[in-house]
Amino acid sequence: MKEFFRRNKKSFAPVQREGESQIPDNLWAKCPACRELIYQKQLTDSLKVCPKCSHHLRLVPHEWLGLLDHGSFVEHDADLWPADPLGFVSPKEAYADKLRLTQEKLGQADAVISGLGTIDGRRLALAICDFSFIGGSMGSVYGEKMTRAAERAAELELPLLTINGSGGARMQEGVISLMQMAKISMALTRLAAVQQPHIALLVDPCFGGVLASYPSVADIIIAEPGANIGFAGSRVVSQTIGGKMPAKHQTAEYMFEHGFVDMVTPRADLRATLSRLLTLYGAQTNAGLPRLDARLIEQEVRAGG
Amino acid sequence: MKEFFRRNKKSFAPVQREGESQIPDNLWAKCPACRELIYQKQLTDSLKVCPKCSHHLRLVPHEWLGLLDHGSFVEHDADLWPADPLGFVSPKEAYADKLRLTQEKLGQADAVISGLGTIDGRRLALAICDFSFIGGSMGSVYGEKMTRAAERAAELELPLLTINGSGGARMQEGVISLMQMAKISMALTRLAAVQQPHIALLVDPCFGGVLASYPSVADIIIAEPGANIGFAGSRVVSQTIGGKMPAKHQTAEYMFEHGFVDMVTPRADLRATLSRLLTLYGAQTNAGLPRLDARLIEQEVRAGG
Amino acid sequence: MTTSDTSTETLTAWDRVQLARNVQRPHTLDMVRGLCEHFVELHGDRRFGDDAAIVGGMATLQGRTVMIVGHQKGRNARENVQRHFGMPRPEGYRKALRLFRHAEKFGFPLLCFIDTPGADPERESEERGQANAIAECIMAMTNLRVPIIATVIGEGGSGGALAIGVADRMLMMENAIYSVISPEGCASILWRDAAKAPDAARAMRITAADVHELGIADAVIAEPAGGAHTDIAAAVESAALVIREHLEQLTGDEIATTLACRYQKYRAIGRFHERQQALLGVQAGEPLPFVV
Amino acid sequence: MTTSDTSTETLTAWDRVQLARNVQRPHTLDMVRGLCEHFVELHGDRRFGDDAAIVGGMATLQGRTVMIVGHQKGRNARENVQRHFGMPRPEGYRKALRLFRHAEKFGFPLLCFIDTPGADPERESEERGQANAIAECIMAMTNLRVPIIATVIGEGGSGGALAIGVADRMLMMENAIYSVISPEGCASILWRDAAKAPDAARAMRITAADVHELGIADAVIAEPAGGAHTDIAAAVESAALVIREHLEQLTGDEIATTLACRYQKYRAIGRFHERQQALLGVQAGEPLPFVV
Ligand SMILES: [Zn+2]
Ligand SMILES: [Zn+2]
Repeated sequence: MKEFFRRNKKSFAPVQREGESQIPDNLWAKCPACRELIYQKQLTDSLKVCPKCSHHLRLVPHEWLGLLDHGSFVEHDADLWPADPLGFVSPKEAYADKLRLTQEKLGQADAVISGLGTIDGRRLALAICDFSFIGGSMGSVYGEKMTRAAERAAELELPLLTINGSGGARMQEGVISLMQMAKISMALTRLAAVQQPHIALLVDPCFGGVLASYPSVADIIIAEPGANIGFAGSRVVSQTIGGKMPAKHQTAEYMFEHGFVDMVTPRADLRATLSRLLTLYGAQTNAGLPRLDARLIEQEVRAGG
Repeated sequence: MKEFFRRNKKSFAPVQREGESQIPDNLWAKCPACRELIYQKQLTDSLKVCPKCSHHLRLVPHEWLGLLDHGSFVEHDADLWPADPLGFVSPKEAYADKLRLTQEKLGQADAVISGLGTIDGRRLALAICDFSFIGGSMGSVYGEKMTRAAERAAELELPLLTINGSGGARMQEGVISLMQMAKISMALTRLAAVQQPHIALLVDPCFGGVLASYPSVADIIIAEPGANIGFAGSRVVSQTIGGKMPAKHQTAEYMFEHGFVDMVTPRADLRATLSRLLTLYGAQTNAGLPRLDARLIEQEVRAGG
Repeated sequence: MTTSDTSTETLTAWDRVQLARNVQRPHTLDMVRGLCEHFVELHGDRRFGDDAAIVGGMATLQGRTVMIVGHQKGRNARENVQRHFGMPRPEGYRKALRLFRHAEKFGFPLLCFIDTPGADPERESEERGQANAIAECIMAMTNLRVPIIATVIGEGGSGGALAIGVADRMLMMENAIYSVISPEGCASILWRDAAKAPDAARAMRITAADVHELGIADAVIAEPAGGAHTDIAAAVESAALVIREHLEQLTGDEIATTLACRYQKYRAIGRFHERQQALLGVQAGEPLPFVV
Repeated sequence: MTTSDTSTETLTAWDRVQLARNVQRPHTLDMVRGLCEHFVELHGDRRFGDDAAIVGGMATLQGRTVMIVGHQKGRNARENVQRHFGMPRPEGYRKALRLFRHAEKFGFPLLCFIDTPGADPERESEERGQANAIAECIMAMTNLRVPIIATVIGEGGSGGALAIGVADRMLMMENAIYSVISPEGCASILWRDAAKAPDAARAMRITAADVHELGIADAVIAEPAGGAHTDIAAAVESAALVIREHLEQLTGDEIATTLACRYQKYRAIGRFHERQQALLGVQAGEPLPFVV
């Protein structure tokens, strides 16, 4: 039922989406940056980093889960499903239809996957955006899952890792989507209160209301090389159709140069960097691994069942 | 024994230095900015603001005391005298000699006058630099008097007003003078702890180690129009001899434009502005005037006697 | 809640957009003049500059000192160039942040006035960290230890509005709007035609009545018939009554209570379903898709 | 205190200045490598830029996580251009400030390494608030709720040094200097000749031994004979021993105690006389000059 493309202790192993047919290794893929044709297997082995131009291709959440220790991930809040609070309809499509079609196509409810896992045995909470789900846009479910991830991390006194690739707020949920910026920030105050870090990974693309809220005030901000990151242009980028592309200056490297990102870390080094950070944050406050509160394990089982 | 040049409720009245012979009103003075000859009386009436070019001439501490309600000032710590901690000697002069000569010339011990007073009946602590005393440079006495002024304000739960015109640290006291930056900052934490404001007035010239410490972290920063204010060049400005003048950009207006000063306030409006600020800070925390602790009054009497 | 029952009730969302953007409406400094005494404007972020698109300072309101922070638009071309049309740059938000902390240090309740098309999107603002500046403001407001009342007096434009809008009470003037994206922006994407902005304005539910019905605005402040710009003094007085009332409520509470309520207020925003796995044919008890 | 009794004891102040400025001396990153494990460098002030003249990050020291902040000079022309000769701009100090707050949030003791000719004095630095940046750093350190150890490893240049130098323990390498103004600057003013810097260096008492004798440095760290640059590993190990010892002392105390001691430590710095009114012929009991 589960397949692992690769197991590399030093970096990480993308995990295949369940039910997805495995792509044969002898297929070719084209790098979206340099247009080079690459063997699928070679691309997989390099964690979807182009061997020719080092372009970091986008990962979907189940691929990001390969950052964690094998078998350590437990998903939470998978039972949250988007509503259509405004009854939003445009000539292009009704929001309710768009949701249904995207859910059926991707086999998931909305744009965030969250849960608990370990890296080198150290537990953490994590939440991962899925850009393939309506541009990773931030609606009520996104906000609620991020909020619960932060609250869970606070309650369990665990670090929180967020992986942020999003076009910004989800306009079909109107001002409710905007308010998710404040809601998630609220929850992060609880994490701060228990002196646990929020580590934000900015991946391609990260824009608008997402960048302008919780990831930009993380304790540690890591960006992937070449990722498009910026404030403006988000609303356009967040939609798959039309619209201008991000400006040239809206990159991870530009953000780093201007002091807004702690480090730009190649994907191959990411797991090692996170592991070291978890060691540093865990050295004083946690002697060994934090243990789960029994009551919470029960809740997790219920929520997960 | 005391003479007042002028009494104007709306602005303030410079107070003559005791024992100083009053300058006859029919003498002329030359504006150092526009070179205009001005009647001494006219200059005094305008609080030493040139009626032609609005240049704000420097005031010495006893003139600044005119900001306060008539008769309200009680000096503190007048019994602090500089030492010569390094036994500093240069071919130009020995520090000990320079101190003695300056003291004799100006009739005061060092570059800061401090105490308590009221503005429109509201009590405050204040400390005033005297640029005429070795460029208002910050040595041990300066540091100790500022520190005591902040501690006294904290103990009495009063606002602190500092009037800062200084070339920076006093190099003849070496690293001891540098450390006064930290010492005064320390004392300000006590003021913050009792939720009383530090209002810093930056006057011509304010440079170097003085600007780079307590005035720049004041709750409210007011600058006088045209005042030379800056970080670099201080060491040179602090000495009366040689050295380049402040750069063109080192002005109150430049500091305001770049966001480092809350307001540039003409001298004629200063007392009203301070009065309003004291009202605002006093509205909630102080119902009416704070009262002196009896023990402290006694100390004041002793210190003042 | 004060709800208006004037003739403006029949206005469309797009009509409200026009009213919200009317340059003759009361702006932040008009509100301050009508509401407070002893206003002292404070300037600068102590980092880089002073942004005229955000104004702030201390004032007294019913004998109590408050901190004011608001977007400031102009009334004519010259003023609007100076105020950058009420679109703050990072230094504007950092000035706001400084004043938030100042208010907290001295225990001054914070009154914010929202009136912006949005944060400045130009390259220079990106370069100086527009996203960071907004994020820090939002984060600071989540647990600022003084009561906060935010009033949308005109345009509530996206993150640029929210940056000074996380509050214990969120009030909206009757003809104010609050939107995650401008109607024109939304229309150009989802209608493929910016001219369909009136349709987008309706679909996004951006009017005060809508935002109140969605549970996000706590109260709607009645405006004079014809809109706030027809009688600024009356509009300001109408707002002042509501603001004073909420301020009185809030200052009666312990700050711990206020903070707990603020948390719950925002914690509760969002509409979603729970436990509907059946939607995709997944039955309860089945392994979850991404357990590895 | 570890005092050296090597041959360097006969060096003049000016000799020490040369040693302190020797580009081959151990710099901050050498100290980190020799002292700590798991170093992760953090970048940026989250305001404007990342200044390579100040480095910082987290590391472990004897199993404990610490925050490191230090000036960083280069060893050659290229490196020194990149590091701006260890002269931080405001964004460097604001990065330091961010890391101070980070250390405080997570309870990491702070280790600072001082090695700068001074803060950058250029116009661009003025424009972005050099004075403010230094002042905020100093202010933050006065009551930062973690233990702080500052070690002057080379040049301690005025306010640019003090900005990361307010500490519970102030240590100096044997050939380090700490000065309110460069010897050249002092000489050009008071000797009217920059070439008299050796005289000014002596007069200002800037060597580690002097600063220790003045009660400002808590300990002097012995260097290898010939100076730290002759054996970097030995020099770093010598410093590491002293730093570890002080860190152990400090982490044993309650933070309230540490803060109270820090206050007293700085409160006591200064040499002056009290009650000598007679100097000017004023007798006790007479009215004071400025009582109005
Ligand atoms: Zn490629
Ligand atoms: Zn003149």
